[in-house]
Amino acid sequence: MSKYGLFLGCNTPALRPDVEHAIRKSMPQLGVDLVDLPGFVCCPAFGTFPSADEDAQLATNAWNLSLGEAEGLDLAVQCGSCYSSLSMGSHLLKDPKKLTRTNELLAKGGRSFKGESKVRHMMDVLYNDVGVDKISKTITKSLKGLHGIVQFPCHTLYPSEVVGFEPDKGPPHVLPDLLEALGATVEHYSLEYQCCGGAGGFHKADAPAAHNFLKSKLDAIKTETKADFIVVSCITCLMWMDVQQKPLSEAGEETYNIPVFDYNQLLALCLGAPAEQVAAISTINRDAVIEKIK
Amino acid sequence: MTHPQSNQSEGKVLVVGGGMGGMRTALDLAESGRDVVLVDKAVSIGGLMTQLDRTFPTNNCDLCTLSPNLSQAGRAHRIDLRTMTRVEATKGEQGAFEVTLTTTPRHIDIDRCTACGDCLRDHPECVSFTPGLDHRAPTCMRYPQAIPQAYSINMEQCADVDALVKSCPVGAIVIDDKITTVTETFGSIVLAPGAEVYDPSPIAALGYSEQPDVLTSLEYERLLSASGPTGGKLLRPSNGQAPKKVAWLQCVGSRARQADQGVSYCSSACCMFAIKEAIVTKERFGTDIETTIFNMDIRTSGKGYEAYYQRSKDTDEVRFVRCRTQNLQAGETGALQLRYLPEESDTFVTEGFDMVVLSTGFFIPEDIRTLADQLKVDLNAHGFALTDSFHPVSTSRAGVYVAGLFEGPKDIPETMVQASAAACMAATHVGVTPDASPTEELPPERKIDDEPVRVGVFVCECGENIGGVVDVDNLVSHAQTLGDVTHSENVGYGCSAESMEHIRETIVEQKLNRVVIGGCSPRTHLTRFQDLLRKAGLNRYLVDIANLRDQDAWVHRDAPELATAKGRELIQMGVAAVRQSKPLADQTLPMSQDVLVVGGGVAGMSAALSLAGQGFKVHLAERENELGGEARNLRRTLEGEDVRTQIEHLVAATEGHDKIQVYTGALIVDHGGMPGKFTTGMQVGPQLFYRQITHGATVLATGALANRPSVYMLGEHDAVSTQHDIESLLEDDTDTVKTWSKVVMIQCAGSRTKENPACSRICCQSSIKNALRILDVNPAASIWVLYRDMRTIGMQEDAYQEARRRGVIFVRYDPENPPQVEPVDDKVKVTFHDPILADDLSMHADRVLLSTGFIADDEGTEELARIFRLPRTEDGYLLEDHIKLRPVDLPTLGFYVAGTAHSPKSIKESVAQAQAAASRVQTLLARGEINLGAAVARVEASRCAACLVCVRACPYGVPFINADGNSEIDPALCHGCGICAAECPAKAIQLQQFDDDQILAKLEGLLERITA
Amino acid sequence: MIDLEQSEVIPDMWKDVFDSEDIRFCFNCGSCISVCPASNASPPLLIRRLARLVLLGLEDELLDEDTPWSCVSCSRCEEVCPMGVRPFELGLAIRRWQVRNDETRIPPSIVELYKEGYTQPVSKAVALRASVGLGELPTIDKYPEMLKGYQDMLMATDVVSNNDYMFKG
Amino acid sequence: MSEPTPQFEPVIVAFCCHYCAYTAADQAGAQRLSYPANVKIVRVPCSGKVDALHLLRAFEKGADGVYVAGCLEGDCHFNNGNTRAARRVTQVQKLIEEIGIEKERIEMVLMSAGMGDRFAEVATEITEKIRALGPSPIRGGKPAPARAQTKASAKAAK
Ligand SMILES: Cc1cc2nc3c(=O)[nH]c(=O)nc-3n(C[C@H](O)[C@H](O)[C@H](O)COP(=O)(O)OP(=O)(O)OC[C@H]3O[C@@H](n4cnc5c(N)ncnc54)[C@H](O)[C@@H]3O)c2cc1C
Ligand SMILES: Cc1cc2nc3c(=O)[nH]c(=O)nc-3n(C[C@H](O)[C@H](O)[C@H](O)COP(=O)(O)OP(=O)(O)OC[C@H]3O[C@@H](n4cnc5c(N)ncnc54)[C@H](O)[C@@H]3O)c2cc1C
Ligand code: SF4
Ligand code: SF4
Ligand code: SF4
Ligand code: SF4
Ligand code: SF4
Ligand code: SF4
Ligand code: SF4
Ligand code: SF4
Repeated sequence: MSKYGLFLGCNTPALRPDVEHAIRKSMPQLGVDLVDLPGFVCCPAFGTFPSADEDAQLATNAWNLSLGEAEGLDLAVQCGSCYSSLSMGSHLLKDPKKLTRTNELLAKGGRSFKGESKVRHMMDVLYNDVGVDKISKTITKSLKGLHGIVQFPCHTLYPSEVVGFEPDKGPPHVLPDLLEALGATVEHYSLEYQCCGGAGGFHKADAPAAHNFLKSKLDAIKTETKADFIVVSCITCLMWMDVQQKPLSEAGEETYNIPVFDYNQLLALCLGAPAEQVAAISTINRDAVIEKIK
Repeated sequence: MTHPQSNQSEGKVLVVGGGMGGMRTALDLAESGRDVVLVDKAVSIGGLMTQLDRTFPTNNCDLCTLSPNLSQAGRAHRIDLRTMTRVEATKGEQGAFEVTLTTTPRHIDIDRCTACGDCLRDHPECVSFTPGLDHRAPTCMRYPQAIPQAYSINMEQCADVDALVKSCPVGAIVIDDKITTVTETFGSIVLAPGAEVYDPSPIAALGYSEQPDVLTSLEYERLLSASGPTGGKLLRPSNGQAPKKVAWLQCVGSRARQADQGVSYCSSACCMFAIKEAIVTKERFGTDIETTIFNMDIRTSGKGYEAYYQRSKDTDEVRFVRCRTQNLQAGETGALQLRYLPEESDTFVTEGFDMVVLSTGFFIPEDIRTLADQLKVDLNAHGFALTDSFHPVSTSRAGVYVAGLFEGPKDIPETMVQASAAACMAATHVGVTPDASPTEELPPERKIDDEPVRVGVFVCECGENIGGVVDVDNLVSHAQTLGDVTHSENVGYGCSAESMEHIRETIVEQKLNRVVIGGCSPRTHLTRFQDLLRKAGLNRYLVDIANLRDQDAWVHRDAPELATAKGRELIQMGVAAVRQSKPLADQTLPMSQDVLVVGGGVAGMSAALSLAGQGFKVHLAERENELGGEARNLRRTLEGEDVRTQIEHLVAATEGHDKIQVYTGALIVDHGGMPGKFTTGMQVGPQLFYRQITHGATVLATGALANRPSVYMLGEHDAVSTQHDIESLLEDDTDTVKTWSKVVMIQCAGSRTKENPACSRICCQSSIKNALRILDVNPAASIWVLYRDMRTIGMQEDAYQEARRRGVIFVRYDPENPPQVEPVDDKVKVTFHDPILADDLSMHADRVLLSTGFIADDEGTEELARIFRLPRTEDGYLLEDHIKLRPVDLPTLGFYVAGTAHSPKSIKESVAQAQAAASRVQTLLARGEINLGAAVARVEASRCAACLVCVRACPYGVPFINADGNSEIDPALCHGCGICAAECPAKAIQLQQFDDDQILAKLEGLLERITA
Repeated sequence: MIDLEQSEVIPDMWKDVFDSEDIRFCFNCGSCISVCPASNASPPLLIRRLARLVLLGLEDELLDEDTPWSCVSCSRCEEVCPMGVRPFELGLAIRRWQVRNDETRIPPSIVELYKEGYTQPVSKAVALRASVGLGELPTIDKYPEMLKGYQDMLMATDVVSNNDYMFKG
Repeated sequence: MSEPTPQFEPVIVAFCCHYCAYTAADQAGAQRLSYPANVKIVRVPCSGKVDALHLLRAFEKGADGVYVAGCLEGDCHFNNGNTRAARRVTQVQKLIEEIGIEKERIEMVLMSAGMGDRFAEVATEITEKIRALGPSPIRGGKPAPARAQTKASAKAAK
């Protein structure tokens, strides 16, 4: 049984708690114990302290990391932004000067950080700790007959010097492999590795451009694949791809209604968890897919 | 004639690596009378070149030009070629290195193997002719001209050894071939192990490992190549269709700092080879194919390369986009989508391409670092052999030299120059040995003038190769019916040692005086049989081969009767031709061993010293009153070497050498004679005293001029000067430099223009050198470099990046919209456009430094070229014989070029070319007398109508109308193409070995039974 | 036309913006922008242009740039930049520099973060969480001494202490 | 389709330059490609060496077709022998036409040393073409060969 500090960030618990519930339901069944971290704060998101003050950025990163470190735990993270922010923080804190300065600040809040606690993405834990074999053996229902495409969260891929958990160089395959372990058929298409465009200030700066960017991706999925659903592993990707299909459909001739799931939601469903708890909140109706999970 | 020698020991030279570089070195050494052991770890030699399609800048293949030389030289017993061989260890020092060499077993006896391919056909699992060239086409043939023409066997993969052995009809397969290790002594060593090509898989964004239509340039070359996986058809690996749009991405694996993106330096050759590939694509596969090259700078600074680049834009419509893109995605239709923002534009483009070629650069693999380690040779930070400007091919270990890619990234011409230079240096430790080929043992040539023609016909069965298809006995009996044939027989394997001896005996016993071999291709076997005839006491030109194997049995296996009938005709043709053949004498000339070097700059002095060091008497003519040339105006090189001190050393050594006669204030006034015995007249000194010199060879090292164009207010405003002008200021007057707070450098001032089209090659690195020096002296200075392409090739790129690190600002300008310079009191105002900000910028500069580069010494060389009758390029540089293969030889035998007289280049490159010229001179003079072969054109004066047709037709300008009013062809100059003979309306010219009688006789032999 | 004699030019501005020499290696190659999602915005986010403004020390122009804020933090640029300029981090650094020099650039979310610890109402989403069968989380507001410690810590950073009026009350 | 009458088997002479076309012919052999046995190769140092006289003599002696094979454009070992040869072939085409031989019976082809397949392809194509044309008038006796001979030789000597 492995044990991690569960770092949830802001969006998941506040806006998509069904994903949180899916995590809480699925991971322990696969032997991953998750421990809550009292007093956790925002990772901090890149648009906050990282855009304002590096000291505050690293202090906040270290605040969260120190909560795990105090328990002797690494952090398990689902949101791509949180994962990336915390990983970047850990990376920068390898610089002894920065670590010292950060500890000066942490001391004011009564904490300290040695740099021991690591940041792991939920998919990293599932792939590299649990393993696809165990997943396919443990599930009681499967996605057999369903076609899915994968949205790779950029934050889990780049920069590969700082983040990532693919076992080898070359095209990423952890997420597709995990999806296949659930019995789904994974399809590939031209814009597979394109960003969803949902994070940061892109849509604030130019909403039509951000929409078009997503549209190109959805169009490619529609014309090139038989996808029944999109699977993501980042709360930002999930919300952006789920929520924006409606305005996109309203604005143009094309209609988009491709259900979007977080991987843990599908995993929990395959482990028999009730959809009302683990896959309840979405803009695009997901019932058709959920019904087919047998 | 004895060869002048200094204190050299007997011995031989070890050349490691048999690519272009190693081959050239070995050939030069062999031709200059040294014994060479040439080792290559691969199964056949040729290196990278064998994998390329056509090579720039001539866009042709050239292997056919180089590889025959090698088999020819191999024949001279001077080059001991050992493939699949590596260096294990070295001991000792210059003059007597003890080297341990290990050869892995090939399991095939090269001398017996006839390259029939039966073993490969029957046992493809363990026999290879191609050492896995291309991971996408593992079975393609390496190249048709492979040397040795042999296969290799991996015994471990062989399931049935007995069957394998039996598959070889000549018994060439050796089962218990063992690893052999020998230790030999060498006087000197030349390293030419090349480099490897970057594997782009780590750059995931470029999709190389996923997308079949993303190729490296080497793979693309294989695709274009006739011997490649597609047989020379340009097809997309993904779907086998012809591409309509191809993109090249430059600098893949080069010019990077980030881990995994490759090396930091510039690989130097890839801009040119991408342009070449684009041009060849259009030329061969349709002008409607769109070709686009994505780049940051186009680095075409070699001789003629700038024109090549411009032509590719203007004539071939190759498109150049300034942007490094790493956004490659497979599009819906299978096309590869590239997204980019051209530097000149503000609109993003997403464009589909059918193929994307990655211009991957060179790096030194671990394997070669190990080799260097064994030889105790120092490497630079990137693993290339460490050399310096004044010793361009000398490694840190005395007696060990380097050439080609292992010295730094470069193209073929530069490799060839270094290879000859390395040969020159290696020769300093090794004496000339008498030719080991047993000339003395040969019987005298029999006089056959009075003998009746007696033709012997020997037909090979070559195992099943001929005998399995053609009825050999039928050919033998048919031959007996032909006129003058007095002997004919089936000889089994004609080229086996036993058969050769039998044929020799038969010739002697039967007093045969003409021989026809019914065998394989004369391309591969003619010299062997010519040698055999000579051994049998006959002139070597009395034999012909009927190509029964490659051009008959092998191609008509399905129609044995037709093959036999054709075989009869081929024998008829052979017999008819030899009946007409006459003994021919090879042309010879005695040679003077003195050398004239014209020009006393770095190049001229280096060439003179190299030659004098080898014991040749050198006459060095310099038109100025002192030696040193252009380099006297330089103080430091980019690498920090002290040029002035080095030049002083060179001048002292040259003037002090007892074998060098220096003439300053010398003016060449007349010239005549033949290669090997030229006479040149000059007027020397203030009194214009006339001297005439006799010399066997001439080196031209007359340099080029520092350009001083009237642009950007040069000469009109004190704040404007050239980079050259501040060389001394930077050393001697740093106080002035400290007053400059803003310096603007303008690149390509007067170069790459209509008036002076060439790139001056040295001025990009010069400006970096000076920028860094200014910052040393005055760290607060703000330095701006306005450039068109930064051409900091090879390791110069490191300095370029260092300049950026230290804050120099680089802004590209477009030649259509060049910077403007206006006076503002004691400063100047410079206005220019910045494509990155898409805005104009202006500033007041304390100093504007123009990178003015070179201009050919048009007047000087025009006169000289006229006197020596040498051709020049359009922009006034001397024109070499072959830009790639013979970059040092001028088209007239006996003339060589070195330094900037050839094209703009650095000191290092000038010295290398000077040493190369010295090597080329030695290859010529070592012959003592020139053997020009027999295939030369001869004019029958009585038939000549002096119509000048031949004069115009000859590609080498050999024929001339002599004092008697007839055309005359100097056999020493004739290349033997026969074009003049074909053109001459009076039929006054015959090309020996291929004269009309022989060709017509062949036709008659073939056709006589048809019309008769 | 930018007249460098008239404009505000700060030669060493790059040091103030970025924490390393890496930025000076940028040779405007365009790799970063070729992969950048936010380069699709109008005006496009063009790291090579921002790097140029920083290196030239053009203060006014850099202060006026809104584009650094449209980055989606995908870090693709960082992955592909051959020169190791770390463009994404450069973009963040430019934001921080703008924040330092122009308080109107301060992202309002950091005030929320200071006050609540989160950018979203994590502790207030009780009903939504209950609807999917989840209870409350051990959020920082439930540990007042920890929240105070967190705020004390932030108060020691420049951006908070220099603009403390925004964070108090 | 079955062939009712026995096929006409033309005699074709190919002048091949040593460096490219002759090597390509060897290459075709090495790759075991097949082409009609009608083609007989005469090796020359350079396609530029092939003289109008040689070409005409081939016809005179009864060849039904003749071609000159040289290196690809720009690849000539001797700079431009192949372009000269091409020009000469065009001249001879005019000449033979005047004396009543179809100009299609002679042509110039280009190939590189590695192009074994191209060699075989060309040999096949040309054989087919000449076969379709039928025997050379000189062999078949349509125009008077004697006159044709003298006229052609006279032109060649000029
Ligand atoms: C795609 C591509 C296209 C090119 N196109 C052109 C072009 O058009 N024109 C042009 O001028 N240049 C071109 N070049 C560059 C050209 O190929 C090189 O300049 C040239 O081949 C260098 O020759 P070399 O002898 O130094 O090395 P190589 O050709 O690499 O030969 C090295 C030899 O050494 C042997 N060797 C290596 N290590 C050992 C060892 N330890 N022991 C024994 N033997 C060893 C190797 O087997 C090999 O045979 C191109 C290069 C590439 C990659
Ligand atoms: C502006 C500039 C900057 C440079 N910077 C660098 C640098 O930083 N690093 C570097 O490595 N290289 C540099 N170079 C290049 C370097 O100067 C040359 O490579 C080198 O000097 C060439 O030497 P050379 O012997 O070929 O020619 P030259 O030095 O030009 O010597 C030719 C000699 O021949 C003599 N001569 C000419 N015609 C005749 C005749 N008819 N009869 C008799 N004698 C004749 C001339 O008087 C002269 O002495 C630079 C060159 C220039 C122009
Ligand atoms: S079968 Fe024998 S002769 Fe033929 S290629 Fe193989 S080893 Fe050489
Ligand atoms: S700039 Fe240098 S490394 Fe880049 S493609 Fe050109 S030659 Fe190669
Ligand atoms: S000479 Fe004769 S036996 Fe030798 S390889 Fe050629 S055809 Fe075969
Ligand atoms: S400045 Fe000189 S070296 Fe650089 S591109 Fe121009 S001419 Fe070439
Ligand atoms: S072409 Fe013939 S006739 Fe004319 S000048 Fe030359 S040799 Fe004499
Ligand atoms: S044979 Fe060729 S090289 Fe010799 S003179 Fe005639 S045309 Fe010139
Ligand atoms: S990829 Fe790097 S070097 Fe290229 S423009 Fe962007 S930041 Fe500059
Ligand atoms: S991290 Fe920002 S700047 Fe970099 S590619 Fe992504 S969106 Fe563009």
